Parts: sequence; C-alpha cells; structure tokens
Amino acid sequence: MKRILLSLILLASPVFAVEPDEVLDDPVLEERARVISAEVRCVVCQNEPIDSSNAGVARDLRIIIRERLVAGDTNEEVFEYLVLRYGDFVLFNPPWKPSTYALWLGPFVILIFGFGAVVLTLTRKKAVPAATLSAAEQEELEKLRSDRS
Amino acid sequence: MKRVLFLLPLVLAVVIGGFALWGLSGGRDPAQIPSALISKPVPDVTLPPIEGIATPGLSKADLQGQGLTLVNVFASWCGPCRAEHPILTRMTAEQDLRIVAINYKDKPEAAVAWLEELGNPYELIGSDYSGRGGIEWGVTGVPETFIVSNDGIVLYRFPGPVVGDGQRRFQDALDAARAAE
Amino acid sequence: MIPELGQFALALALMAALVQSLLPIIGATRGDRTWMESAQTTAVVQALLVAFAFGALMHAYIISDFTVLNVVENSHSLKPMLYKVAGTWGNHEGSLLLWVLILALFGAAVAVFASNIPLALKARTLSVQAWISVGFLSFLILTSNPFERVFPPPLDGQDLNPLLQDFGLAIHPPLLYIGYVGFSIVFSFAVAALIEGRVDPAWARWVRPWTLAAWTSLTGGIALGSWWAYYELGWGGWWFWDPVENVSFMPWLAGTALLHSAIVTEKRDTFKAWTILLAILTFSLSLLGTFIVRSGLLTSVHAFAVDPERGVYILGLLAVSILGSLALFAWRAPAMESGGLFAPISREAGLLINNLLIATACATVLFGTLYPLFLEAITNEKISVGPPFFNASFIPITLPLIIVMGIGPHLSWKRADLPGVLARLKWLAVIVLLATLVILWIANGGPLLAVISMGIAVWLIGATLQDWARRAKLFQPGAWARIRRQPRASHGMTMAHLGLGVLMMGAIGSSAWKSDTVAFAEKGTIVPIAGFEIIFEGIEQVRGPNYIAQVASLKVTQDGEYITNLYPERRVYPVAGSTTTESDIRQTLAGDLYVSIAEPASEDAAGLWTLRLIYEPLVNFLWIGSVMLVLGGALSLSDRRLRVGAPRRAVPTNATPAE
Amino acid sequence: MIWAVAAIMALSVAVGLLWPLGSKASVRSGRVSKTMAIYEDQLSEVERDQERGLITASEAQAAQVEIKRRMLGAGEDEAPVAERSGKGGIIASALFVPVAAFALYTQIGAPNVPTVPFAERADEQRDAAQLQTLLGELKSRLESDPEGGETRGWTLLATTLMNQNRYSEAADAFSKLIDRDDATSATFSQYAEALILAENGTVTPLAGRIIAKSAELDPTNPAATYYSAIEQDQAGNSAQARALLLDRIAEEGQPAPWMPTFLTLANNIGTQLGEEPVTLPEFETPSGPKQDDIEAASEMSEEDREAFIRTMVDGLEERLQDEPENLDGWLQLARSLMVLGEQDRALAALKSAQPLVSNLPADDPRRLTVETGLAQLGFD
Repeated sequence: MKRILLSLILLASPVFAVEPDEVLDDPVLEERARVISAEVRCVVCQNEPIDSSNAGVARDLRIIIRERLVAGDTNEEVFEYLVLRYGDFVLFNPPWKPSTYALWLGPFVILIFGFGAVVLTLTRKKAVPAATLSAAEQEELEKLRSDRS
Repeated sequence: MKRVLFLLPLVLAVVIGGFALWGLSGGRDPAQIPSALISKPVPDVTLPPIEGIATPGLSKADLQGQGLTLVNVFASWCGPCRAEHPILTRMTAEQDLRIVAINYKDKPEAAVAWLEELGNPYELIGSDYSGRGGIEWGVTGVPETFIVSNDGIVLYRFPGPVVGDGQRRFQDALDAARAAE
Repeated sequence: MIPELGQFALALALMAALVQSLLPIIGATRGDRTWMESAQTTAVVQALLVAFAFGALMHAYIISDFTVLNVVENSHSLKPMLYKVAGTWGNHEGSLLLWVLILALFGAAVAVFASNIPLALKARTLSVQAWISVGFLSFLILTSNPFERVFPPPLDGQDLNPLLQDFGLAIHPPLLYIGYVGFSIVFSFAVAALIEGRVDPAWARWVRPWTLAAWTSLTGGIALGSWWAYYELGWGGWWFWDPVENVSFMPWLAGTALLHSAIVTEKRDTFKAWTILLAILTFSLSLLGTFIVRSGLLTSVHAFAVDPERGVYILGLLAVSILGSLALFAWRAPAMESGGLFAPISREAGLLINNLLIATACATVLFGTLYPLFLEAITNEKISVGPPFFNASFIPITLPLIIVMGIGPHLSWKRADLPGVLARLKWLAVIVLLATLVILWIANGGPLLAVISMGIAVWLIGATLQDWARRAKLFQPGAWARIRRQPRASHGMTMAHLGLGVLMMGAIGSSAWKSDTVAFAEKGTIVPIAGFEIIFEGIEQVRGPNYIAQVASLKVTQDGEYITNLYPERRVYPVAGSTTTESDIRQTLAGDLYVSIAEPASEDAAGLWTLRLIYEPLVNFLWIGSVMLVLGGALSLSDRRLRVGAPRRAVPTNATPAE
Repeated sequence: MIWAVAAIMALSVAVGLLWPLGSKASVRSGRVSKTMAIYEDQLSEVERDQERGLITASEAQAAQVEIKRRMLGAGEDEAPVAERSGKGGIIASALFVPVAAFALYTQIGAPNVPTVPFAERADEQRDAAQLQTLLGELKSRLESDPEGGETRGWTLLATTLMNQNRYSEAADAFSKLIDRDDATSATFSQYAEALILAENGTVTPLAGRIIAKSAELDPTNPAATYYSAIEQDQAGNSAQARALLLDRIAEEGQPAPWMPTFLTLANNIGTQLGEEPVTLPEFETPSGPKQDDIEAASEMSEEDREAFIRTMVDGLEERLQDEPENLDGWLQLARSLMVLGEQDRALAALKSAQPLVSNLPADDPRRLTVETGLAQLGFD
C-alpha cells in the first residue's frame, strides 16, 4: 500500500516549483517568502524544500506563506504557524530547544575536543636525539647501504 | 588515558551502529511524520457541505461533546481510499462509532458519484476543495484518519489506508481511546 | 548460457576470494613464501572472474536478454544503446556487482603494479582486501543475485525512466565507486600494517599512490554527480546537503585529511596512529554511504533500492569490518611510537591544524546527517536537519581552513619562520584586501559573508601561486628548467589548491548572487533577469526517437543587443508515460543563463507557459575547479618517486640520472 | 555445452591458482631492501632541495641524520625469515575453488535456461501484436453487435485480458455478461476476481455483491468461497474468514485441486491470528492430489481458461499438419501442451520440430528449447 501512496504523490504533473501566479507583487515580501520556503521541508516528498517541490501540498504551503506575509506576519510567526500544524519536522533549520542543543553544540564540542588534542600534541615534550650520527652508527649505516647495492 | 582515547573511535562506531540497527528494525518508515495535533484541540476550521448531497458540512463545534469521533480524510481520486472505505464503513457500523469526513481537493460531482457507488457512512462531510482545511489539520496525503475525543481533542492520527495490518493498529488505537474516554 | 556462466564466474570468484582471504595472511605469519605469493595470482584470477560476470551481465543488457530478471526490471528494448549499457549499473544488483568489480580490480592492481612493496605486507593487504570481497560477494550472491532468471521471458522490459537516461548519470556511479571502493585498498593497507604492528615512512610512501588514485576519482565522481544534478534535474542547484550527497562527501573529507596526514607520516615519521585511523575511517565512511543509500535508513531525493532486509545484511558486514578494524586499532595503535619532533610553527603543525579542521568538518556532517535518527530513537521526535544547519556549521570551519591552506605550503618542516613567511605574504594580503573591496563594490552590497569568502578564495589562489613562484624562482633565469625538474607531486599540490580556490569562487558566486524568476509567458512576453531580457517567441512541436517534444524558442538580448537564442524543451515519453523538462543553458565564464519551460499548474493559466529563468554567476568555476582538483591528483599520481623501489626493467641504475 | 565451458573456466582458474608453484623465487624482496630504497630516495631528495635553495644546509643536515636513523632502525628490525614453501595448501586451494564453486552454482544457477536475445524474438513480438489487434477487433465487433455480443465472445475477450493482467478491462468485459440468462456462478466469480485484482486485491462493495451472487447461484463454487473469505478478512473478521475456508475443505470430503490455495490463505490468516498452521486432512480416497493438479489449480477459475487454451491449441495443431515446416508453430504448440500437462502430445510436437532444428547452431534458443524439452519428457 505504501507504493500506491507514493505513486499518487509522484503523479503530480511535472511543473516547476514556484509558479508565477504565486509570486507576490511586493519584491521585498516575495524575497522573504522565497527565503522562508527554502527552509520549509515538503511533508510528502523525499527531503526537498517546498520551494523546489512540485507536490500539491507544497504549492498550497507556498501560497499560505505568502498570505501570512501579506497579512503582516513576521518570518518567525510564519514558521510558528507551520510548526503548529506539521511539527518541527518541516523546518530544515532545526529550532534551538532542548532536543537540539546537542545538535547545535556538537560541532563546537568536536572542534574544542580536537583543538585540545592538537595542543597536547604540539606541547608534548620528547627526548631530542643527537644532532649527528655517532661513529658507530655511521659505520653500521655504511654496511647496511653497501649490503643493499 | 591514552588507551581510552584509542578506544574512542570503536565506541563511537558501536553507538552509531546501534542506532542504525534500531533504525532498520520494527518496520520503521523514515518518511512518516508524526502529527503535531496530538493532544491538542481540533483546528478551528469550518468546511461547507459538498454540493449535491444532503450530508451537512463540518466545523469545530461539530466535534465537541458528540462522543468519540473518527475524522476520515478522503478523495475520490485516491485509490487507497477506495480500499479502506468498506472497512471503515463496516467498522463504524459494527462498533457504533460516529464518523465524519473531510473531502480533500475533490470535485463535488466526483465525490458525490464516489459516495453513491461505495456508500456514505459519514454523518458530516466538509468539502475541502482548496486543500486549506487539510493543511489546518496537518494532512500530508490521503487517506488519513483521526480519532477525536468527546472534548474535541485529537487523540490519534493514522496516515494511510486502514486495511490489513494498518486496520489492526488502528483498531488498537481506537480501543485505547475508548478506554480513556 | 552466458548469464549462467556469469553466475558461475561469481561463484568461482567467491571461492577464490575465500582462498585469498586465508592463505596469504597465514603464509605471512608462517613465513611461507609460496602462500604469500599466491595472493598475487589469486587476486588477479578473482578480478578476472568478477570482470567476466560483469561483462556477462552487460551482454545481457546489450542484447536485451529478458530471461535475466535484472534486465527485465531495469531495461527496455527501446532504450538507446548507451543507456542499455549504463543500465547494467543503474540498479541495486548491477551497481553492487560493479562495486565488487572495482574492489577486485584494486586488489589485482596492487598485485600487479605494487612491485615496490615487501611481500609480507602485500600478502596481508591482499588478504584483508579479500575479506571485504568475501563479504560483498556473498551479499551479492545470497541477497541480490543479478543473474536471477525468468523463463519464459516477458515480452519486454519494464524500465524506461527518461530522467535517468543521461550521460552524466551513466558515468557518475562508476567514477564515484572507483573513489568509494578505491579507499578499500588503503583500508586494507592500514589493517595489514596494524597486524604487522609497524607503520613507518616507507609504509606511508607505499600507500600514497593508492590514496591519491582513490581520492582523485572520488573527487571526479562527486563533481560529476553535482554537475548532473545541476544540468539534468532542472532545479539549477548543485548541492543540497541531502543525506546521500553527505555520505559521499564524508569519505572525500576524510580522504583529503588522510592524503595530508600521510605526507607527514612519510616525511617526518609522525602522526602514525592518526594516519592509520583516517585510512580506516575513510573506507568506513564509504561503507556507511553504501549502507545508507541501500537500506532506506534515511529519506533522500536519490532514493535507491530501499530494502531494510538487505540493510541488515550490509549492517552486519559493516559491523564486522568497521568494528573489527577499529578494535584492532585500539589494541595495536597505542604501541606506535611517534618519530620526528616539530615546533608549534612548522609545516607539520600547519597540516595538523588542516587535519583538525577537515576532521571536524567531516564529523559535523556525519553528526548532522545522523542526528534526526538519534533523536527519533531516543525521544521519538522527528526533526529535519537541512542546509541551514550544514551551512552554519560547515562554513565557519572551512574558512579558517582555507586561510591556513594558503600559509601552509610556505612553512618549512620542523620549525618554520612565521614572521618571515608573513612578511612574504604581506603584499598578497594587501592585494586580497583590495580585491575584496572591488568585489564588494561590484556586488553592490550583497551578503557580507559571501564577499569575505570571495576574498579568502582570492587569498588561497594568490598564496598558492606565490609559493609555486618562489619554489621555481620564477623571476630568475632558468625558471623553466627548474619548473620541469620539480617533482610532479608538488605541481599537483599547486594545481589542486588552485582548483579548490576556483571551485570556492564558483560555489560562492552561484549561491550568493544567484537570481531566478518565473513568469507566465505567451508569444511576445519579455522577462528581464540579471541584465538580460528574454523574449518568448513561441512553441514548436518536434518528434524525437521515443518522445514528443514541445520546444520553446527564446531570444536573449542585453541592452537591446541580440545575444543568443535558447530552446528549452518539454518532452513527453508515451511508452514510459512520463514527462521531462530539458533546460537550455547559455554558458559563459561569467555565469550560466538557465531556462526551462513547463505547463502551468494553475487551471486559470491555460494556454500560457511557465517560464523559469535562473542566472548563476560563476557557476562554471565549480566545474573548472573540480577538473583542476582531479588534474592535480592525477599529476601527483604520475610522480615517479611513487615508484621508487620497484625493480627497474633492464635499465642500469646509473642510466637514470638522479633528477 | 554450458557444462563444458564451465569446466574450462574452472580448469583455468585452477591452473591460475597453481601458478605460484611454478614461479621461481624472485630477487630479494624482503622488507629491508624495499624500505631502504625509499629512504635512499628521501636522502637524495633532501640533497636536491638543498641544491635548489629550498632548505638551508643545517636543515638538510638535520633531515639527513633523521632519515639515516630511520635506516638504522629498519636494518635492526630484520627478523630472520625461515623460508618455507607449502605446496600442499596451494594444491588444496586449487582443488577447493572449482569444487566449491560447482556446489554453490548448483544451488543458485539455472543451467537449462537459454539466452534469448530480444532481436531473435520477432515472432513473439508479432504474435503479441497480432493478439492485441485480434482482441481489439473482437471487442469492437462485440460492442457493435446490436444483440449485445455473443456470450462466448465476451468470455474469450475477458479471459484473455485477465491473462494479460489487464484486470479493469477484463472486469468491463465480464460486466456485460452478468445480466444475461446464461450467467453462471463462475461468471460472477470471475467478474469478482477481475474487480478485486483491478483494485490491487481489495474487495470493494461491488465485488462483495458479485461474490454473494456467485455463492447464491452455486454454493459449492470454491472461487466464491475463496473471495468471500478474503472479503471477510479485509473486513476484520479474520477468524470467520479462516473458518470459512477450512469448513469448505472439510465439506468437500475428497481431495480437490483448489485445496492447497485455500489452505495457504487460511494459514496466512491464521498466522496473523496466532493460530497454528493446519494441513490438509487425510482423505480416504487412495490417490491424493497430484503435483500437476496442485500447480494447475494455483489460480482460480482455471477450468474456463484451460478450455479456451485447449480450443486454441487444437486449432494450432490442425493448422500445423498443413505446414510441417513451421518451427515456431511447433514450439508454441509444444509449450502450450506442456502447460496443459499433455505430455504425450507435447512430445509428439517436439519430435516434429526436431528435424527442423538439427541444422541450427548448438546454442540457438530454439534448438535448446527442443532439446531441453525432449530431455524433460524423458526422450533423448
């Protein structure tokens, strides 16, 4: 049955993402709409933003985003509106909250950890070997090299 | 200390492997998303009736104080909807359940013909030609079926057709909802 | 009969791999010369057998033998011949066979060409390589047999997906696999070294050509995939931070780090454990990629053969190989002494910081890609981690990396004279500052981060060129002779670093200053974009071999001057029952003008066409930069020092002047 | 043929594996000398760098000392290698590989299936195209018939469409028949089957009504019972569905070809319910169902389809008496007869084809078909 569902989604005729009739006249609002829809995940597609998705729901969402903007919503309010209906899943930019603290802090922790390791490596003291070979070493080396050739 | 550091990659790999194993087991569908409406009141939308049929439309008020209600999102163009329709019909009749519907992005004539062919078990049907109602409900595709409590709280959402194994899972959720009421 | 012989060859190959996985390594322990030597012939035999099987499958595709289930499911008699051939690896079973083929070919290449490597190390390496072969051959035969037969054959094949009939896509998997799977041999070398308990500069030198070969083809493969997405999918994008893209990017990052840390091991006998770890991780990440693409663990736009049961089998293989090698690492690596000393300001330290930053970038991508899975497992909450996260975490790590990259080659080994180097680079810094201001002025504002990044790219290119000029003493007599006498590897490095700078410019330009617009068009409609005016001159119906196309004619003018005509198409494939859009592009170094058409989604716009226009500045720098990276890799690979120690053929030693 | 080539392959592999036995011990290839070569090269590179002025004399000196120390270290590491030469292991592996591969191949291979290039299947293409034309003609003739078309014609059309997996078209054809006086229980059950398959296995209310009608006309029609059970199962009455199937088997009292199908479904449902799988009851009749019967009954309403095929086959056989040189005709006839289980007649057809293939190359699929067919029927 999953296959049937999927084929239904894909049945949508191949059109482009944003359609001209969706575009707002106000270029500032339109630009904001594009920015927002690039960060909203299409709920029926495979990991695509609604901005570039052909699915019907994606188109509906794009139109709604523009309506909210025209009605005077801030970007945050638009995101909030979507999250209320579809959950955090629709946000490609995960919100800062307890369950994503680890995600957002992860790279810093990795970097600091690595940095610590680098500092340790650089400051490790080791015995400095003599700057020249001793006579015995020299002799042995000659022997080795002549053996080989 | 040094030894521990060298063990770190192994430990991390084991952790990642454990998660991967979890991810593969239990019939998990990575594309399925949970509903944001669970434990929240039903969205405040009023949908008009389908033209050409006597069944009235659907609004938020219709889902409060009327006992446990199933809200089925369907469309005549959706194959799996046909599949689940007789099962939902029978299920609601046998278990004496109230079922209402949202007719999603469907032409009225097509919906009427569909209901005439397959039967109409719905007490109320909201026509959602624009798909706006579906978005308010957080619908990702059809069919979907919600269980709404007497107080108008969304208890459960089932995406996909209520057939076969899905029917069993849906029935379990329904029994749980009944017990909680 | 031929498919059956292919099947039999696979069975033989599995058994040969089994022998190869045991005899040589036992021989190396027992000091049994013949057993060790058997690795070489067995590796060649195994590769020939897998190649035969692959050829048999390809033959079935070419003659459209629909008694082979794999052909039925993935081909069609009407496909153009090129895509019949490419169909061989355009599916799960066939691509896995290709995977195994490349694995075996790398083993055979080491057997035949690596004559400068000690016998015992070679025997152990080839045995480890054969362990991987056994795992994947058995996976292939037991769960994904490409030679499954049907009789009587169905009338025709099932697949004619026009979207996949594209040249770039046809050659993308083989190249990507050569890269992915190429790192297997480096992995095998690392595991063999751990078993021997010895890693020294000689080992690093022996492994270098193999690392370079794998890195070069992986670079080419990723670039081609990106190129395909850009030209074929019609989205005008080339990188989406999709899980499947991420999993191919991670081995590249780890492989790049490995390439650099191995140099330190080779020159200075240090970073040994780290180099070994990187060798293991690079291939482990390749395996992870193979696993994620085929298991359906994460959703992706490039979904491919989703099958959790196969996923469990691959996961088992991964567990054995990755956990096994990392356990060996945890056991053996602490005993490895690090050799050469170096000061905090030195080439080594620079490469260490380079490795730290690349490894952090790689870990960040891994973490971000898998985080939704972690969270879902723990809290049952589903979130998405998309481009905003990756951009926010990846870019701040990369920019300092690029700055250090400019300085690094100027530093000398052991102890560098930083004030001296900085003094050398101060004029460059001034130039970069000026260039940045010019860019800021041209871009007329624009995102500040993009302008700064552009400046950093200029810095990288300038510093690399300056280093090259310094080494060649470019402005003194005899420069040409000096350039020619320099080791190829050093030219390769220059080329690759320059390539990265160029690529960076393309990446920044095409994402920060991209403009796109959509419009309903009918005959005579004029749409302006990025200083051009596009005039829609109408639609014409054209018949193709297996499709019907509607071709739009667009005239492009700039300030009233005629520039060119563009012809985007919309194709309907009646047999496959699908539609594709074929965009048309005006390519210039300054940027691509990208046009495509479609029928409008809205019913109110009947009779009109949706016209989508994209202008991507500098996007071709991406491809030029990628080619330079690949060339740089190839140039280094051709360095004759990588073959030192190989027995020379009939040429007396003193006949080759010491350069 | 295939075995000969496979044997050659296996033999070459064995020879390849034995190769190391023949090779002479090469020049010294020990670790030390190879490692030394690398370090010598590094030394000379340091020299070159110094000449070019890339490094100072003191830097070069330090680097050289470092490399020389490594050389000393590498020299110390050389462990005396007791050279051995285990011929036994090599020979054993050269034996093991072909034998084990053969053993594996017999498990996974299908040596008798021939290679059939698309280009050589022009006849089949033509036949298929012809069938499409014929079906189209038949359909338009039936539709234009003022009487509504012959029952036999519609049945032929519907069953052929079913064979081609065109279920909804087949359902349309069946729907023309159900209001007629000669509509039997089988007509209804076949119609129901088409409807259900057209909906990917879901029993729609319409299909449910048709099944009920079929059962009403003939309560013993197994197809009606079978689809009722599916309907019940889909409605959630799985236990009832299972009982329905098992009761029907018990009622029959003697073996019947449809029983294995019933049993499979009943057990599938049973697994969902957590019931133990059941087996067919021991019937008193001495002869149990033969394997052929079971296979033939794996699809429902086989009787009608078979009758249709039989008429076609008989016609073909008649026609071939006049054109004995028609190789493809004989092959088709033989295939059809094998499907119908008419082994003697199939053998006869293959014998007629045998002289026609004797001049073809040995790997020609047609020749292979004849030869494997004869072998299968026990005639060599």
